[in-house]
Order: sequence, then C-alpha cells, then structure tokens
Amino acid sequence: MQLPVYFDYAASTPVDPEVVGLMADCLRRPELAANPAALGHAAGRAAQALVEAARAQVAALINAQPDEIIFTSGATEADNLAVIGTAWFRQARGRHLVTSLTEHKAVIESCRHLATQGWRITWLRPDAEGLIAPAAVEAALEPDTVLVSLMHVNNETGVVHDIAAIAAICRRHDVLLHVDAAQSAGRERIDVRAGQIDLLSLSAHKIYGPKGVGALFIDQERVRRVSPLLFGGGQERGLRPGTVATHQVAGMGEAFRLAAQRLPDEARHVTALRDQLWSGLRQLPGILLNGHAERRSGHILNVSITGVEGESLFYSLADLCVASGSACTSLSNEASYVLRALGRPAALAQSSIRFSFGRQSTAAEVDFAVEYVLRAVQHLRSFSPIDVPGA
Amino acid sequence: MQLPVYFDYAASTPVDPEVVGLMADCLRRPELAANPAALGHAAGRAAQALVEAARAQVAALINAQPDEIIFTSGATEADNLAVIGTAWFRQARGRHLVTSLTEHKAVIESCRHLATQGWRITWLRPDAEGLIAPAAVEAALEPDTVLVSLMHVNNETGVVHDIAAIAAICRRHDVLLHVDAAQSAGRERIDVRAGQIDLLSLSAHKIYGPKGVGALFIDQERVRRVSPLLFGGGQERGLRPGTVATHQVAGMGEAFRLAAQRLPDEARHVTALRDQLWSGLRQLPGILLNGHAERRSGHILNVSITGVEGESLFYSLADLCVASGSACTSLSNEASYVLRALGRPAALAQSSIRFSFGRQSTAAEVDFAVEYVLRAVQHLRSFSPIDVPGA
Amino acid sequence: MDYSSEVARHFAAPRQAGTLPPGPGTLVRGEGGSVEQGALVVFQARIDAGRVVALAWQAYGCPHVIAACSLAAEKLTGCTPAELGTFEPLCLRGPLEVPALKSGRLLIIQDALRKCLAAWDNGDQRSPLNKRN
Amino acid sequence: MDYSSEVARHFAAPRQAGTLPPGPGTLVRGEGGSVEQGALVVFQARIDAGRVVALAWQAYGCPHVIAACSLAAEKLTGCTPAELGTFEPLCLRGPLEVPALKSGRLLIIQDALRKCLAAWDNGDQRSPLNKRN
Ligand SMILES: Cc1ncc(COP(=O)(O)O)c(C=O)c1O
Ligand SMILES: Cc1ncc(COP(=O)(O)O)c(C=O)c1O
Repeated sequence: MQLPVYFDYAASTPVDPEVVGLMADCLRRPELAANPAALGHAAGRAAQALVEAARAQVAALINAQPDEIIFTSGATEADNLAVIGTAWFRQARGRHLVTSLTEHKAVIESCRHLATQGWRITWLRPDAEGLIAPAAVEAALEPDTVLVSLMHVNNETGVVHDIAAIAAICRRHDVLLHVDAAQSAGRERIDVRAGQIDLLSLSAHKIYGPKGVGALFIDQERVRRVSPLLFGGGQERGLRPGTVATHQVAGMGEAFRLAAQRLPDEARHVTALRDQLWSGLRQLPGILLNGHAERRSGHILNVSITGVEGESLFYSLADLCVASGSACTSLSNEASYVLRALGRPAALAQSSIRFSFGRQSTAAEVDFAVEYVLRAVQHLRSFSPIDVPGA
Repeated sequence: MQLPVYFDYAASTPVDPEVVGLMADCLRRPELAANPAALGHAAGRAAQALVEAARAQVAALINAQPDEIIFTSGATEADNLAVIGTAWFRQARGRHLVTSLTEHKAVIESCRHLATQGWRITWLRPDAEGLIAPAAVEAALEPDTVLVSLMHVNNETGVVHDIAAIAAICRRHDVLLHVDAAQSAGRERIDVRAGQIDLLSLSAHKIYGPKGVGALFIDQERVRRVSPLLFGGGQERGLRPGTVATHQVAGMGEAFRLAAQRLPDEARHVTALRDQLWSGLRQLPGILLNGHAERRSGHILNVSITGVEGESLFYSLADLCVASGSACTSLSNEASYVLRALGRPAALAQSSIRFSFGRQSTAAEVDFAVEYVLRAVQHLRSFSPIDVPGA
Repeated sequence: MDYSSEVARHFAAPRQAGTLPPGPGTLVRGEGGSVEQGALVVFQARIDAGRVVALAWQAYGCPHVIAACSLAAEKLTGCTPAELGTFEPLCLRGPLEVPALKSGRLLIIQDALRKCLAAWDNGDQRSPLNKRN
Repeated sequence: MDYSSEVARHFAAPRQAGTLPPGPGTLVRGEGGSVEQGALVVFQARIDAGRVVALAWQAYGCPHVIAACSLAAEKLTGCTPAELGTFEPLCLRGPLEVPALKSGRLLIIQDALRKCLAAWDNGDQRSPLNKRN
C-alpha cells in the first residue's frame, strides 16, 4: 500500500486515465489548438465542436439541454454566478435570499457579499444531524424572496438534503432554487427536470475530471438569464466571457460521460468502504458520527473524537490524506463552521476527521486506516488530562 | 504543407510539447491529484509546491515577486479583476477611469459595466495608426481618477503602446496603471518594476500554454488590494477563490519559463515572416496596412483590402486560419471596433485580415498565403463593381 | 457562416459576371444597395426584339449575394423586360439555402433589376459601363 | 503547519507524561488553559527535601504544546520549587522552533507550573489524581 493513503476524494479526485488521455490528445493536436470562438475558420470550428460535444455530455448527466449549460472555471464560480447573478438580475423583484449555514463558502461568501450590497439573507440552521427541514425553507420565504440556494450533498458531512421536497415548495411559491451539486454530481442521480431545479452548480474535479472547470445549469424556461459577473468577449452566451478552454471542457465532458456509466457501481463501492470504516472506528470510545446516519452520500464519513485535540490528532494521522476540522490545516482560520452549525462545540469540531472515498480506494486501505486511527488516538489519550468514559 | 494553414496565433497558440508533457504528467500522477489548498496532508502540499513553483516562473518573466501573482481563469478574468476590482476598492478615492477605444473587450466591457454603476469613463481614441499619445492620457486625468487601463500590444493591429511614458505620467499623478499584456507577455520584454506598472494581465494560451488560465500581477507596495469579484474559499489571498487547477498553472509556469528563454529568437522569427508577408501582399493595389508601420509587435500583420466585401474575402480564404474584421465570423456582431476607432470606414474594417504568426509558422506558409490572397482578391475583383486604381 | 454547395459553386465560377460589350439592341443598367450597406450589385441587360438577350452583373457582397446574382442572371436571360420588374428574388432562397437573417439582402437584386426596367421604360440607352469608385 | 524534528521527537515519545504514583514527599498539582481555549495542561510535582524530585504532565493541545510540556518536565526535574514559578516557557521556543503565532500557547505551561508552586506554598497536599471530564 502506497503511503500516505488518499482519503480526500471530496476535496479532489485524481483525473480518470481516459480523461487524461483525451485531454492530452486535445492539447497535443495542433488542429485543435485554435480558439473555439474563432468560428471563421476550420480550426476554430473543430475546437468549437469539441466544446459542444462536452456541453451535451454534461447536460446529459443531469437531464438538461446542452444550451442550458454555461461552462465556468469551477463550482465556486458557478455558485457565484447563480447566487450573485440571479440576485442582481432579479433585484427589481426583491432583495431577499434564503440559504443555510452549512453551504460551501462559495455560496456563503456570495451571500455575505450581497448582504453588504443591501440584500437580506435568511440563514437556515440545520438540525443536529445536519439536515434542513423543507418546512424551514417554506417558513423562511418572504414576498420578495428571489432565490433559495441549498446544496445537495454537504461536502463535510456527506448528508443528502431533500431537494425534491424543497424544490416543490419553491415552485409552489414561484421562487427560484439553486442547488450546489459539486459533491453529488456523478455520485447521486440528478434530474433537473424531474427535480424541478432551476440552477445547479457542477465541478469536474470532484468526479475524476480536471480542476479549473465547472458549469452552471440555468433552466431556459424559468430562469433564462442571470447578470454576468465577468465582462468580455461574449462567450458562453454572454454569461461567462474568456476563451473557453477546449481541453478542460472536453475533459469535463468525458468525466461526466464516464460518471453516468459508472454511478451505480461506484456508489456501491464507496458505500461499502464507508460502512467498513465506520464499523471499525465506532469501537473507539468517545467517537461521534457527524451528520445524519442514513441520509448521507456514500463517499464521505465524518467523525469527531472526544478528548484529543484537533491539530495533534491530525498530526498523528500523517500517513492518511484526510481533511480535518482543525483550523491550522486549511486556508480558513476557523474550526469547521459546518460542524459548529450542527451544534458541535469548537473542540469537537476541531477534533473531526473527514474521510472520503473514491474509485481507487480499497478495503485494505480502510483496514489500515482503522488500525492507524485507533493507535493514534490511544497515544494521544495516553497523556490527555481528559477522561473519556470507556477509554 | 498542412491545409488550412494556421495564422491565428494571436487568438490562441498550440500548447508547447514540453508544456503538454508536464501537464499530462501532472494529471496522471495520483500523488499530485490532491487539492492544493489541502495543506494538512502531504498530497496537498505536493500540489501546492507545484503551484508555487509556477507562480515564481510567471513572476520571473515580468520581474515581479511571486506573491504579486494571482492566478485566474485567463486574461479576461485578470482584466476584470484589475479594472472592476480596483474601481470598487478605491471608490472612496474617486470614480473616474481612463481607458481607450481599442482595448480588448474584457477591459471595455468591464468599464462599460462600471459606467452603469456610476463611474465615469474617459475613452481615449487612438490616432489613425492606432497609437494613444501619452499626452492624451495626461490630459484625461482628473482629480478623482483612480485607474488608467491601457494595453501593451493591441490584439488586432499589433501596435505597441508607449507604456513607459504612460506609466511615468501615472506615477507623477499618483494614479494606478493597469496594462493588459495578454498579447505581449513572452513576445516583448516586460519589467513591471522598471516599467512602473501597477497591475498587469497575463494569459497562458497566447504563449504556448493552456487555455483557461491566466494571472494578474498586483504590485504589493502600490496596490496591495483590489476587491474580489468572486467569493469563496479564500484561495489566492482571498482575491480569487476556487480550487487552483494545479496542471493548468503548472502549464502556465512552464510556458512562461520557455517564453523567457526563447523570446529573442522567436521575436526574430515572427518578425521576419511578417515582413515577408507584407512585402508580398503590398503588391496588391488598394491594400492598406492597419496600425503603425514601425511601432508594432512582430507576430501580427493586419491589412484591409479595398473593393472586396469582407465576408466573401474571408470565405475565399478557407485554406488560411486567419481572423477577419467581418462581423459574421466572430461572436460579436459588429465590424472590428478597433479598426473603426482608427477611422477605417465600416467596409474597410470588414475587409480586413489579421495574420498572426508563431513558432510553427514557416516561410513556405507565408509564400503560400501571399499567392493565395492575391488569387482570391483577383477573383473577387473580377466581378466587383468597384474600381480600384491599379487593379 | 455555412454556405450551401450551390452557393459555393456559383461563388467559385459565377455565371454571366462582368459587363456586357457593346452590341446590337439596347443596353440598360440598374444598381441596388451600396458599399455602406454591405452589398452593392449592378445589373446590365441587353434588350433586343422584346427579349432580354443578355444579362450581366457585378457585385460587392457576401457569397449569398454573389451566388444570387449569378443564379438570377442565369434564370432571367431570355425573359421579357417586364419580367425584370416582376422577378421575385426571394425565390432564390430555396435553391441557394439562404438563411432567413440574410434574405433581406436579396432584395437589392430586385432593386437593381427594377432599375434596369425603369431605364428601359425611360428609353435610357446610355449604358454607363465605367466602374464606380 | 510544519513541526521541527525536536517537536516530532517529543510528540512520538513524550517524556514524563502521565500522572505520578503515590510516594514519599509532597505531591502538588496545577493546571493551565482549557479545552475551550484549545489547550489544557496539567502538571504534577513531587517535592521532597526542597527539590522537585519528580514531575509529570498531561496535555490536551497541539504538538507544540505537547513537546513543550515534555521538554519543560525534563528540564525542571531536580529544580527547586521556587524555580517552578520563575521558569520562562518562552525559552522553549528556540529549541522547539515554535512559530511566533503560537508562542502564546506556551504561557499556559507557566500557569500550570505557578499553580503547582502556589499549591506547595499553601501546603496543599491533596493531589487530585483523577482525570477531568
Ligand atoms: C459543495 C461544494 N461546492 C463548491 C465547491 C467548489 O468547487 P470548485 O473547486 O470547482 O470551485 C466545492 C469544492 O471545493 C464543494 O464541495
Ligand atoms: C489583449 C487581450 N486581452 C485579453 C484577452 C483575453 O484572454 P483570455 O482568452 O485568456 O481570457 C485576449 C485574448 O483573447 C487579448 O488578446
């Protein structure tokens, strides 16, 4: 087994070899080197054809039309375009948005920015298991609410929100719904039509595609337009300027095509590993599962360990590539705000570990992780002044 | 010779094989697959190290410090961040900007957006040869001017602006200067320190790097901060959120490293081809050079041909990948606004051809182009009702 | 922009392009459009014994305009002068596959042909063969 | 976060960690910090014949805090009780390469040691060996 073992698929996945092959080909072939906006010549049209094929592949995974897909530099930009772009475009209709405390920073910071510009934001707090009740969404709607932005699968806990119920409420009240599906696309089935989703953010690198490319689905009937955040040469229907990166979107298209094929097998694979990990780790006295026990996506397991400090815990896990709630290991300087919103005290939020699994994960790696974590916690507790019952 | 012949290096360049190799390697190696913001584990730090090495390479090409480089999704985003981000950040100081009618759309549309938000924009008009006089910049400054945004090399005509003189004026009046160097980086020498440039936009795909990645240089002393346009996880010093695409920025770094090495040879190569093309084409009666005859970068030649209509001209040139001023061949629906700003009538702006050269361009290709264009124009003129003296 | 193979054929080898040499009968001329509008066409017709015995054209315009001139000249050769005035250039849309957005441009051919007829009706026989600047 | 090799060594094999067993002399105890603050340390000292003959610690904290406890315990064993009060934990910054941002955390070691001294001064000999919840 190669050390450190990679358990951080929710942060980013290795690019699928087929996708790498296609991207390398695309980068290597001079006849595909043209700017896909250079429709005046054959080389430009060849690049453009690749872009459009990718758009169709991305659309297919979520049952959208190709012209409802706007390529962006990632889900962060897609989230910004959905939230800020919708808010600006519909400001005459109202200046109130509903979101939650456990969204990704891309949504949270977009909303906070809007708040500085005069919008009102209702921040929904999840229950202790990380779920937002659809009734809470309904209760938060006001006559001038223009957008509800809630994620599908939470990137820290893996809980799956009841988007269908929330969407039905939004339709009933004629409010637009934006869903951040960066963690769920390719892992959970998504149908924007059946699911009545108006805007949906996607990222390629969470599902074996390249980093630096994503997309925003914009329902043509219900949304039609949002205000662009960047200005330039009119690419992507004027909503997202800048030369479209042919190899990047082609890679995303291929990754999404593969994801559609592999989804059921892959979901089974990661769910089995997650269950194996949890049944190993739960022997540990004082270990807590973060997030709802059933309503969760298969690729994430998030636990908190009482009586050990986060940074030392994390330091003890050097042979595992995992994410931690510990402040010093991430770009932001706070303990996981997601776990805090679930009501975990700061210390428990910091002593959390997020394991996330993917195609290359194996049962042997999970066995190793169980033993390794048990040993590390035992060491830390051997000199801890805090009494953990059963330890 | 492979047909069509590619003469559109100013729109995009093929990725250098060494850059492709490095990118493919980066995409293929699972140990580099992590999110470079995952500083908590070894895999994340390995990715981060690649990103920082690339940052240093990009900085080196323009004599900046690595921490003055913010990676973006391209020069379009860099231009937006420079113009809109500076305007917002400094709005208390003033709400007036100076730019020109011949900037790239990324700057023009950013300024037009600001104009809708209450900023005043002074649009400088170039002379008939495409140049902006430094004195005109000085005359346009007002007490509340916060930014001058002018490009280094124009992407349509190839004219080189006197940035040094303009920068001196900006410093004298304590106004920030942003320079769009998408066309010049790697082709003309740039030294942001000696040149007194405060913000500078860069693109990778114009200089044999990948599409979809660029950078903004922000002088640490003079500018320090701009308001971000996108909000999220705090990457790139909080100025540009979203997972940094390791393979993309590594590709940009390598492309910039190679560009620094090859600049003098390459400039000689393209300049020779351009001169060869012009001495062949100028035999044609009624052909006009667009842009200043001497103050120009070597890789672009832009001509207008009187008495033939743009779309038909362009259609006749199917074996050449060139850019045209003709409306129907680009995403925008107007004849080249750059040539219009130089005073060319619409018809002449439409009957323009931009040839641009690069590493793979050859003298044989240029010979072919000369003959091919002469023949096409002769055909069009054979049934044209317009008399061209000498034709 | 895509062009049909019919347009491509006419563009590569336009029929009856150019000007008519002096000869028997009456030579009339009419033009439509302008360079500023993006298309300028000039038609010349030689009318003899109540028939358009020869027709020629010159065009500054996009490939659709050029192909339309070529096809119209071919179709109308041999018609009566009155038919120059009643010719409906939109009938060329189908054979040439002219996109809707561009069909308006075909109307300048109508203008030019009607001016030929008007010149004939006026008895105008001076045919200004010289090109314009 | 980078840790020096000295920190790594102490973290992997902390010296004098744990609690002191009952024995001769006087056992005193002091704590500093709290879980809420992110670091909690407990020191125990056995004082006999005017010397700190044994010292042990427990810590909930980051690797720097743990290494600092380990190193401080090692250094102070054998000192006088008064030296527990004058010990300057910032002197551990150098050997452990503690970054400036974190050096404040070392002060909780000072708090714990001073409380040991205060307990000694108060004649407090009840040493609450049981762990806290
Ligand atoms: C739920 C969620 N939304 C958005 C993002 C941002 O995606 P990207 O890295 O493509 O900007 C992520 C990942 O970082 C995520 O997990
Ligand atoms: C002068 C100039 N600025 C900006 C850009 C935009 O660059 P990018 O394609 O990286 O967004 C271009 C190229 O399109 C350019 O030529």
